[in-house]
Amino acid sequence: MISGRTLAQGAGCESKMSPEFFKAAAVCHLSEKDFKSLELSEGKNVLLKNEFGQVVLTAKADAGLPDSMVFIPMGPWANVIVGKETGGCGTPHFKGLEVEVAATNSPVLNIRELFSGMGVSGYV
Amino acid sequence: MRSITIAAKNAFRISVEAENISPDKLAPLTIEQIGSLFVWQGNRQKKLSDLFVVEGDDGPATVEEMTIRLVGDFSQVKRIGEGMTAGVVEVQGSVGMHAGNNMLGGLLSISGSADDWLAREMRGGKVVVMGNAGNYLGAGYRGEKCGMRGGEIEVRGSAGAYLGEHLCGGSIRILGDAGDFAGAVNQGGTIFIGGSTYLPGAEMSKGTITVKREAKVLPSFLKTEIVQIDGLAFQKYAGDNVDNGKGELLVGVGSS
Amino acid sequence: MIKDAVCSFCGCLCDDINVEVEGGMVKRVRHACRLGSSKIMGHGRIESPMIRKEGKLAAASFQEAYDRAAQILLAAAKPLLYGWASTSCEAAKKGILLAEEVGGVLDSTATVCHGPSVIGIEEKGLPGATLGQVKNRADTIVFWGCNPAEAHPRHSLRYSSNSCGRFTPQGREGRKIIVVDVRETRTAKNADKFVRIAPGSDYEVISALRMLVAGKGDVVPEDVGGVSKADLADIAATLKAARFGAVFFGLGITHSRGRYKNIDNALSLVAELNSHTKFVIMPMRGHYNVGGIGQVLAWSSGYPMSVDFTRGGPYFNPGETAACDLLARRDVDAALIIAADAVSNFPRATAEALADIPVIQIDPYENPTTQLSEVVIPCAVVGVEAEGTAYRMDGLALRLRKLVDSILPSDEEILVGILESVHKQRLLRANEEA
Amino acid sequence: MIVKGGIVYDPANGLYGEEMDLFIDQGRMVEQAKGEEIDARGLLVMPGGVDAHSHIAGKKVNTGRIMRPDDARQGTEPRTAVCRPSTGYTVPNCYAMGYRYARMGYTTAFEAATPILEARHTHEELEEIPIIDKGALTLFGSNWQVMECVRDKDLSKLAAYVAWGLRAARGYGVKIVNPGGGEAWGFGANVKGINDPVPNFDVTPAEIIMGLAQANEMLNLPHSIHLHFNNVGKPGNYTTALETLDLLKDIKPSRMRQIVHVAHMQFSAYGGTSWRDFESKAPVIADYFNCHNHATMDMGQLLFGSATTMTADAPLEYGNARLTHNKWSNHDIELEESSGVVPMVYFRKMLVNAVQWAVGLELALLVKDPWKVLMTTDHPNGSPFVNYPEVVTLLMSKSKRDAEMATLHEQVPKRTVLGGIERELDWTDIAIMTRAAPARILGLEDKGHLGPGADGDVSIYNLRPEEVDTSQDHALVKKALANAKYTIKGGVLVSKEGRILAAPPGRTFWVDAAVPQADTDRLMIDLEEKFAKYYSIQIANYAVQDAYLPHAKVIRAGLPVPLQEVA
Repeated sequence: MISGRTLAQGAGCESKMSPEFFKAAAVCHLSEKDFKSLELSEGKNVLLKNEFGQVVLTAKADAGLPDSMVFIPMGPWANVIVGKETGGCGTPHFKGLEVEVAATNSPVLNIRELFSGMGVSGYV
Repeated sequence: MRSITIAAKNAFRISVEAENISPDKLAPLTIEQIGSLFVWQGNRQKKLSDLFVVEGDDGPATVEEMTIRLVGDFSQVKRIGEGMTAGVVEVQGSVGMHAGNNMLGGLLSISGSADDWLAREMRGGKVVVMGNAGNYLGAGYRGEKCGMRGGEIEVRGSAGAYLGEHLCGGSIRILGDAGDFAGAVNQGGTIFIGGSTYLPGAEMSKGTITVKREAKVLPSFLKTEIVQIDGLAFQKYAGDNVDNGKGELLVGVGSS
Repeated sequence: MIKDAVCSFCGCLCDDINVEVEGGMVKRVRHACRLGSSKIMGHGRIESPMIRKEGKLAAASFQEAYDRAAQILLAAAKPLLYGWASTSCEAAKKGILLAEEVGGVLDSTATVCHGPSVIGIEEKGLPGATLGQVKNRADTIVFWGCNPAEAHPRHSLRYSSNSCGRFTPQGREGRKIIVVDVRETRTAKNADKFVRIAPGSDYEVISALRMLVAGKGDVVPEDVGGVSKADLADIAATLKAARFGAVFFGLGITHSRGRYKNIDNALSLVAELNSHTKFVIMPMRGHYNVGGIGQVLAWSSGYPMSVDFTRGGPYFNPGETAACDLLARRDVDAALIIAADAVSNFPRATAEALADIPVIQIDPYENPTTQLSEVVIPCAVVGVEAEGTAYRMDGLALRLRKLVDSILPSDEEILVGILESVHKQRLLRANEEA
Repeated sequence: MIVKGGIVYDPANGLYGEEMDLFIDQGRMVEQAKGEEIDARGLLVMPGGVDAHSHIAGKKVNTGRIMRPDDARQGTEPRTAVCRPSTGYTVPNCYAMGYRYARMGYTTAFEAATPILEARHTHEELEEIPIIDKGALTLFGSNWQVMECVRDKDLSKLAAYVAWGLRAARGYGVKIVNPGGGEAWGFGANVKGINDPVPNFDVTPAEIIMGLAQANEMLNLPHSIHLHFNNVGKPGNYTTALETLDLLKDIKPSRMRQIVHVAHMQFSAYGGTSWRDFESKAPVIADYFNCHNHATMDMGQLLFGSATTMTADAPLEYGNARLTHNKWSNHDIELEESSGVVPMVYFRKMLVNAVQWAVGLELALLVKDPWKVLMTTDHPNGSPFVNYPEVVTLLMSKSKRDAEMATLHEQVPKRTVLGGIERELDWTDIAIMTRAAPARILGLEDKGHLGPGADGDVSIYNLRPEEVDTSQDHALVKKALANAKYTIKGGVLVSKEGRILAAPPGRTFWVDAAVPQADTDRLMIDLEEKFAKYYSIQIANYAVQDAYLPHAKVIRAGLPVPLQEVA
């Protein structure tokens, strides 16, 4: 998995709560072959899973991607499956992560739902 | 001999910087004086006795005679044994970042694991870790040309990335694996890795790196001959040729 | 009509933006890209300061918010002051002062983008140039792990591939564009040559290129990072044949395996190319002033990011003092997040640490960080509603203009408000103790 | 404020060690005043030090910081009630610069090289340097507009551009670095001498230097051109120095000062054909200065240990980096300049370094008139400015020089004449070379002296000039100079025995030169075209806004108006 910037994600990155940002960032790009082999179609979702977490995203075919690679626009959805380890130099591994991909019927969480489990907890 | 024990009163959430905990600093002091040395926790300067219980033989003593035993959770306590020239620091458990940095002599032994930057810029003495070591073991500080210059490090477990970066001397022995870029910019030190590693010896100009199991080798290393060491076969490489380096990289052949 | 305004979106800092203002509102934006227009036109804003009461954010006055923020910072043994990439240098200066005053750690969003580039530069230095130098001279441009077509839409027209200058009158036609990436991006589609490398192989590919450029190709194996030796030799020859070459690099290389070592190696490649021709290299900075916070922090503290002021004297060590390190280790007990959305942009587990500590947010816009903040302070948008200085991706300082008025204070004013409250509360406490 | 009973060295006013009281009122020296008394009885008193050539602010200084965390950590001092934190040795943070100059008794320092395009950055940093007064010289030597005016022999347009550029940069004077070389470096080349044409521009370095020197005098600027020669740092470059100096000898100065100030002469006084037969040519250079009066120089002394080289001479830095295999930063500035930064360590046992060390001292000792030689280290190129006391003591003590010589590479006596120089400078010489002369050379009328009306900048050292034997007690002298007993800046006691007591902001000087509107109009046609076609920013966003100089002091110059200062 790699995460990175896209034009639409960039345009929405200062309005994170908007539906535009949701549309722009809660997606997962797959190679055309992978897209087919998972029997996906426009609007279908995929579940991405690794040791750090799991997230459901809208699947999108992307001719520019090689097989066995997924691309997710940088942002809160991608970050669910990024680990906290900084490898000694301060920056988490946002790219080059192993992830399992499967088609799913589960819905994509919107940004509020995504963080609903992460409310303010009991610090003093 | 003088032996003292410093026990952490609790596990620290905010890390503690305790460069005063070294034989050189403690040897000339009484137990009471030791308790009133400063340590830092975040922006709070505290007395050592606020966070730790100090017990043992009263001082003073020479640095060589000094043994400091650390018990309790020291995994968030940094800079233990910084700049020590002699004596012994024995950590019973794990230790925080920068333990033994700028160490010149003596023995630092850690029964658990060590966090990043252990023995940074070490010049002499010995460090032994029974568990694992973090990133930048025996490395230099950011932007410096030289890391460890002398002394000996042994890690029974594995080490993190950038092991011995900018190594200028001394020897490092890892029984387990090492992370990415072990021995980068090695300028004359010796590294032995019992397990595997990834892209060792990048930009090395001198020194030797031996990897017993597997290593992804850079395309700028020249494959030379197969050599036998203690009955095992190693593929020898010369490099790093990007900088016309004269380093030696040995990677085990077929051992598993 | 305001002419030649500076866009405060990305590190390009386009300064040819014309803005029509009517009745105190932006009516139309000309010359800006979609990213910049959207920002200058304005959109959903936080309207009032808020303080969390009984678990819910409730409206409060600015003074109440400053006082609560100061109280949180003063109570902390290790507060983190994070963000700074989308605000002015003037705000950064006050932020650094605040970090010194409260004994905190100040870090910028560079920590999750070009932080590794900074460490690489510490190893090798940065052979760079202003963007105009590239525009006027470059006949060969390499985009490595970056995708300006999406992240910096006007870069190519104003400064790189398609720009025209004194020695480059033909623009795109007179240039060779090479894109190195793991996927075929929009930028790659417009290149003369797209080099697809295997993920995480940047370092090896660069080492191979260094060998080939130096005429030591005999050592290089037939395949490096999924690229054939013949292909690499071809690229090396193109680089050497350039009259003026420029390498732009992005997160594709800083975020991948190898991190700062990738940059370190690329810097060496460029340095070595200068033995044959002229070559420069520069990072494609994302947020419009992520360069500026680095500059201000460097001249103020000696270090460009991740500066720990807890002991009074600055200390720097990304991997230890960077925001993600501290949060991952839960080694902070309060946070001020300004001009950044840490909760969205950090790995989930890192962001979760913010939920455990009191957070102060200063931002014009609501975002996930707002949801777990204790204090929320809305501000004017720099470059639209407030003046200030920003540094372009090539290190050039420009003055951002104020285009319309806002009833909200600027980041700088808010930080001054918090600083004053810190002084006030400290004095009060000293008096009580006396 | 009254400074009581000091032994005052104020050579500009003919005072060479006289016991007297000094009076300061409202920041200026006056005939009589009341107020706080500073006890200076029997102690060495001089005007505040003036550094006319130092790299203290701007992009390349900050680049030095960013690429050198290893340097930053060496000078860490925590913040205090008065001070912001300090870091760094060769590339200190802004605060440390102000505090460290003030501790040494210095109250003024000029940044030696700023491209117009990046002047905003320079002023951001200058403003952040506390206590001392500052200014920045503006780079013109590889500028397209300059070269085109020179090519077209349009001197009045050139003068209009210099005036416009100084105003845009809020700059103080005309700096020329490796003229033409910065442009050539745009395609990775360099110019090899003053008559080597600049590629694509049909001008030579000699023509650029002459044009700018003439424009400088047309504009009646307070400072002369400030020149970093071609071929700096190369064996055999003394001939370039002599050729260049000779070029300028017949220009008429518009004011009572030099026609050219030579930056860091040490780096341009080399003989030999390679590093192998490298040797000092300081005696030849000194001889030229002794026989001519149109040029002044600063030493650019090199000291052993750590340095960070930084200069607009970018090809030189590339050479340095390749030679020492060190990290290298380069920064080209579109249409204007190039620059580079390389960390460096100078070694006693390395023959080239040891000869360089001797060359600087030879120059200062062989030039007879101290008004022609400024004491500098070209901070941080030769050494950081905190080592000025080391340089001063070397100049004052033959025995110290001999002791140092004994530790150097054995070939040094064969390559230099330093061992045979008996001269030991006295306090008058030092007061001239560190105060009076830099102020006069820069054209700062209120600096470098203690006469009525001068700035209330006074340094008082814990030394009794009538008792101390500077020749023998050099260790004592060095210690006293490192931390002035008192430093007074603008009438405020800012430092006492190394402790900073107050850190008021300093001022920034810049020169606003008037030119005929018709020339500016002709110029603007060229500039508008350049911005439309070549610059990467708009002309409207180019000039430094006043917001960046909240403590500006403007000095008026130019054609129609007489020289006058306004606050």
